[in-house]
Amino acid sequence: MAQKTSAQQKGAAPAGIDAGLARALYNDMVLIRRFEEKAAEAYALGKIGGFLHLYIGEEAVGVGATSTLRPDDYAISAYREHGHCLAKGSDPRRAMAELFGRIDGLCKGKGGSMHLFDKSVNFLGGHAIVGAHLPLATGVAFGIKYRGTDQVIVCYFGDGAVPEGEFHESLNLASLWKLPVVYICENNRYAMGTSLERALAQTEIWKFGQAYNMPCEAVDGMDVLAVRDVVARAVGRARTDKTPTLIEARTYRFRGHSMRDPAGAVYRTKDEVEREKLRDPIVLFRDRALKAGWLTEEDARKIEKDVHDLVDEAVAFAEASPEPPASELLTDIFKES
Amino acid sequence: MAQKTSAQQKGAAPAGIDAGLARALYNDMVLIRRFEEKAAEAYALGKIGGFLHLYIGEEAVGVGATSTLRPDDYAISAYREHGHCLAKGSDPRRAMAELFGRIDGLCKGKGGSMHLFDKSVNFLGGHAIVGAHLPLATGVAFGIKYRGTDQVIVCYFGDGAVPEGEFHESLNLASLWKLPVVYICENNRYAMGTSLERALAQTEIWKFGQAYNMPCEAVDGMDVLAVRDVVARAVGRARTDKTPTLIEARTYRFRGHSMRDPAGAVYRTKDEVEREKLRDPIVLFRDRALKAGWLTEEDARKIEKDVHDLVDEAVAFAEASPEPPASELLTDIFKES
Amino acid sequence: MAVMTYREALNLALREEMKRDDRVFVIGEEVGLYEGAYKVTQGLLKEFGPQRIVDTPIAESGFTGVGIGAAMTGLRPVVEMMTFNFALLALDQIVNSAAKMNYMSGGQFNVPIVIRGPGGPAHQLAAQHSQSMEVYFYHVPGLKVVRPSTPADAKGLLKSAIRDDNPVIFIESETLYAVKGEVSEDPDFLVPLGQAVVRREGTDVTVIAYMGMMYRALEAADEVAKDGISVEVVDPRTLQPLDAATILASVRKTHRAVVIEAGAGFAGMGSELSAVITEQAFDDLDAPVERVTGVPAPMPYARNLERAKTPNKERIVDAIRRICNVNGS
Amino acid sequence: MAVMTYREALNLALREEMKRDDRVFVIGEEVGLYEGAYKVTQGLLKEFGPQRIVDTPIAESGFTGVGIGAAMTGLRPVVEMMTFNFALLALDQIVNSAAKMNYMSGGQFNVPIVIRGPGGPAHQLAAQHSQSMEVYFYHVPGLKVVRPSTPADAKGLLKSAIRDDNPVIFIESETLYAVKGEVSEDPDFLVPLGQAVVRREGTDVTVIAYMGMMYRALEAADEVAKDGISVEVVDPRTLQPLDAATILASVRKTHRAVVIEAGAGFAGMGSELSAVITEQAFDDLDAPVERVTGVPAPMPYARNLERAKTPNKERIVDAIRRICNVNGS
Ligand SMILES: Cc1ncc(C[n+]2csc(CCOP(=O)(O)OP(=O)(O)O)c2C)c(N)n1
Ligand SMILES: Cc1ncc(C[n+]2csc(CCOP(=O)(O)OP(=O)(O)O)c2C)c(N)n1
Ligand SMILES: [Mg+2]
Ligand SMILES: [Mg+2]
Repeated sequence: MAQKTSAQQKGAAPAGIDAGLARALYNDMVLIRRFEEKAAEAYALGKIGGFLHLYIGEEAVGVGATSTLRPDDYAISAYREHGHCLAKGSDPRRAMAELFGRIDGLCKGKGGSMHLFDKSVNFLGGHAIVGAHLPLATGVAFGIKYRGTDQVIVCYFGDGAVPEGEFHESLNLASLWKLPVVYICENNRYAMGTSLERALAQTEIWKFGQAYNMPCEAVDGMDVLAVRDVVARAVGRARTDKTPTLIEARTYRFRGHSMRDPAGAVYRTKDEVEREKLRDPIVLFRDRALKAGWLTEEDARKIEKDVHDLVDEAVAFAEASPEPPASELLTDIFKES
Repeated sequence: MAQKTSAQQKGAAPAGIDAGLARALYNDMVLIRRFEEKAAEAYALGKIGGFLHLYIGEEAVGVGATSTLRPDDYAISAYREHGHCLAKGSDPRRAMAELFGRIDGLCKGKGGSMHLFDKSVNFLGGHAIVGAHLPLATGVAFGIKYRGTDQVIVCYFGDGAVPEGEFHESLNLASLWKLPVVYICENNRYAMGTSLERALAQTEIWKFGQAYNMPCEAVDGMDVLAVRDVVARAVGRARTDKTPTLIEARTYRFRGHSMRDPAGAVYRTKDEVEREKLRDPIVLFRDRALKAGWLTEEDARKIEKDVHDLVDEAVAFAEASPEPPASELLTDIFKES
Repeated sequence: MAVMTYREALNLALREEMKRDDRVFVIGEEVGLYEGAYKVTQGLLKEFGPQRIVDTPIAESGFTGVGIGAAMTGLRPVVEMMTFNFALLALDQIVNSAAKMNYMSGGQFNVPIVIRGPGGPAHQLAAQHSQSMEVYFYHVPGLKVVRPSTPADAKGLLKSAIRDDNPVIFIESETLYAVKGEVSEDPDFLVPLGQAVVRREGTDVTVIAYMGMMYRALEAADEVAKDGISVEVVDPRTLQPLDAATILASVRKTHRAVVIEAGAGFAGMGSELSAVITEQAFDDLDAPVERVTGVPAPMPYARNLERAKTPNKERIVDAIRRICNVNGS
Repeated sequence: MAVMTYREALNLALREEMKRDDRVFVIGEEVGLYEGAYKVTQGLLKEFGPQRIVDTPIAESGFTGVGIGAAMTGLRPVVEMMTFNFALLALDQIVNSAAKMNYMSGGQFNVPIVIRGPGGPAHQLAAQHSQSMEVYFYHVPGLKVVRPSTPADAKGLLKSAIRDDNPVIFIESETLYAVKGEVSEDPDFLVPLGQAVVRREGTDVTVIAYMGMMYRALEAADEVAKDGISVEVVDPRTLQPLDAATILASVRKTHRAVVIEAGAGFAGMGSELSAVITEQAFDDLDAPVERVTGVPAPMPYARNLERAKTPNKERIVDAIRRICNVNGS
């Protein structure tokens, strides 16, 4: 199970890095990658419907960030959220079953790829209106402060959400009220086919934090340890003195916007994609971990094999799970008290 | 008539100031002040209904800004727009008739105080949803550029609009697309009962321009010449190279938020109000103009007297104008082609 | 029992529920220091402090989303819309986050939030500030919608709304805040959501109306009583879920129905009521359901036009007489 | 005449109108370089350049407001909503700026804008991407609302919408873009707003339906023809203004009406049609109007649930049989 080795649960000191942490980080990144490769296959076979947005290439962000969280911390994301959900500790079998629209899915098959929710690991979705979950994250942070606990919430969103008004409203409120939220912009340089330069008059996204008197910085989103460092500091500030932070993680999506835009080739060059793939966050970390001696080649292979098995099991689980019964159409519209 | 002496139509060089310009600036500020004093009286008598938001204390902003515009330039505002509308050259009689809800009003009595529109002077309203007219202004600027003319649009809004998402969306679009719009935030330190400090994490409003790579500066909004200077530069940039600007004009409203908040005393001290009234923009300019010899005491008195007469005439005109006929309820819902 | 205004009844409901449950908090523009643009939250900041009475900047989407996020994780926010017109700016949050969250999460995250404030035509507030806003909400699966017409209902329904585990849209009216009535001071007094009430019993025709229109309907009933027409007035109170049973029972008795709606009337509450009544009580009807609605125009500012825009007693009287085949006196 | 897809028909309408009138421009997310998320704007950037085919960042309220401002001052924007779900973020602009501007300015500033894009249920796009959005618009005085079911209508109505001097909400469907049909290539071919059309003539019952539901209704008509039931299918095409005359003429002939609606059905188009028909043709009706609507739930993701959510041929057949008192075969 993913939870077993999850980096999140290791809680290793941000500064230090040991074999356990390295294994966990590597495991989680490989799990996300493999999970999505298999999801893509299932999509091609028509077993998954709707939109499917892959996180492939961006794994270091979600994994590095989550590795600084406690299980009782929250995370929330947009529709490209498989990675964030798995990193937070969701059972890949139930996540895959959700993609398949089956009753054993995280949301009983009612949410789908864009709406993964998992209360058991404090993963708050899966939101498909660009920018709309930033106020939600802000509200969760408000709730934490209201209740007086020391949790934090991490909120992932794309560069495409920055031009939306809710980005601005959220950052202002969080900073004005001093709320324990870490906004992580996964800047993969494109919102569908729109490059950053065509969307923002000012493209250094982290700098928007300055407009709200909020700590802010950019980080190499292909380097899981760098992400971990930056997020750990932000989480620390949020936890101890309720200071919000804006982080711009510079990353890249190796695939198209969704499975319906497989190439993603109209708006970016093949060269660019190939060049970026040379900085695959999983390969980079594997090499570094081997070199540093945090992992042996054998460790890495073992993790890869275990993850493959786990994901195969997840697919089998999803296939075996029944469709939701017809009665589910009318349940959960309201919570009955 | 206001138009006769309107500063807008003088088109004097921003740098220089002569008697004609001084007279126009003084006339326009006094006209707005007097117009609203009489409107307040009429409101108290029940002749004006709904909400009535007075601009008293802020006249230097609208008058200074408009004095840099050409008649074919546009202006747009929120619901505290009497001053902007009059400065742009509207007939005070028709403006007053609109407040009275009469057929000879600018909008045939259908708009009211919050929705003054005057196509004949390119005044585009009068909008009562906070922040919502910023995208409209941006669109007007888009249209100017599209048509290839060298007009500009000035967009007035309050400090209360800054936390709204549309502020952010508009500034980003205007800067990204290089549109000839001058955003003028009339920072009177309160949005109804909410002071700036309780609304914004970062209270130097002009600095938001930096987040959008947009020229930006603050100006003393009680000094009509200072406003004129700053806006003239911005209008120049907009006209010649389509560069938008964000200006924060620091001003103060001497009255309550609306006639229904007459005192405005819950959220600010009497002392503060009295202190600010010492910087009455009309008094400041009158003194300065007399001292500089741009106006004689006699000139000033003459202007005051003429304006009083004009406003009395406007009230009489409004009172004499009939209510709109019942048929107006169903006209103008659609424009018939 | 005490006589109090509609405004005081709301205020009391908030106070009681905040005392009862410390997860309840109020958030919105001017709710604290200013004590509410319409003074519904008077005294609450003093009593409960700024942590629970939260003044916000003007950012409807932002602070509504904040309420929803807080509700997802265990709190019970009451979000004040200064007026409901501004809820359009937060509509995406209300529809796509609040209303759908429990469903799309497969029942994991319910959203116990109340969004309240005045709505509907008021006094010469013109086009952008006078909209009948319920029409944006009652068709949305996952939302409950309340329109309380009396002080007692204002209190009892607001308390039920706050205790409900789901998003409730609670639309008051500027024009009713000063209306007085008997209100229970019992903190356990509740009016359940989803129950209509017969405001006046009658035998010849059922008039269905809420808020200001309900009062106009009562006046019209008095008026036509002089002609010997006996009017039953039913107030739905909750528009979603709609208590069709009470409405249908009345119509089956009177065989005639007039539905009143302040809004523009196209695909509104009147349309739905007309459709439901016709479907369910077709054979009981002696005449087609009459709709009396606002004129389909934006709200004009001028006083005389404003008056003509919204149904008044006379138009309701006419409809009653028409459906009862009685010519005007 | 040529056979083309619905998508191509829209594309052709845009091209013709842009050639005809250089005040017309297209603005929205991905309309240019990407040629439209659903390729409706294919080739337009190349033909008309970036000044007239304007890619925007994700800022629906912002760019819709830009369109409205441009329209107020003489241009004729076509704003694309990538899908109409996102129009909720721009709803305040549409309702409070576009729809009311001409009225509250006393006729000085009309807003000739078209806001178009796909809406309604598609293929497993789940709760936030599958809403029947027309329900937010047709009740708003000052808006026109179009739902074109065929390629010919898509072209003819879009051209009329662009030439109209008022805001027009034009909602297409992902599920129809690939549908083919005969379309006039005459650049003067228009379908006027506000005219319904009889898609199939019949004598026993009138079924009123648009978009995908119209096709389901035609299938149902074929099916029940086997039982000897003759169905007339009327497609309103424009929901606001509604062509009640054509609908009523049909119902007065058939004496029975079934109204179909993909949306949740509470106070929707079905309710309005039911109410109008009942009011205007009460004495002609042999049975109460039947409504067939979507299930009142958010849209579930799972394929089987999604299918059960929206009316299908079978449910329409059942309703037709029920209203005609014919038991199932
Ligand atoms: C409000 C809204 N507008 C438009 C869309 C359609 N849309 C879905 S994803 C997307 C691009 C978002 O890009 P970005 O935020 O950078 O995230 P990424 O896909 O790169 O992870 C768009 C335009 C949407 N879902 N919501
Ligand atoms: C979207 C929206 N929210 C709330 C309101 C209610 N309201 C009207 S004016 C106002 C304060 C605005 O303050 P500011 O922008 O500073 O302008 P000022 O009144 O100071 O000129 C508020 C909250 C509104 N009209 N629109
Ligand atoms: Mg991106
Ligand atoms: Mg202010």
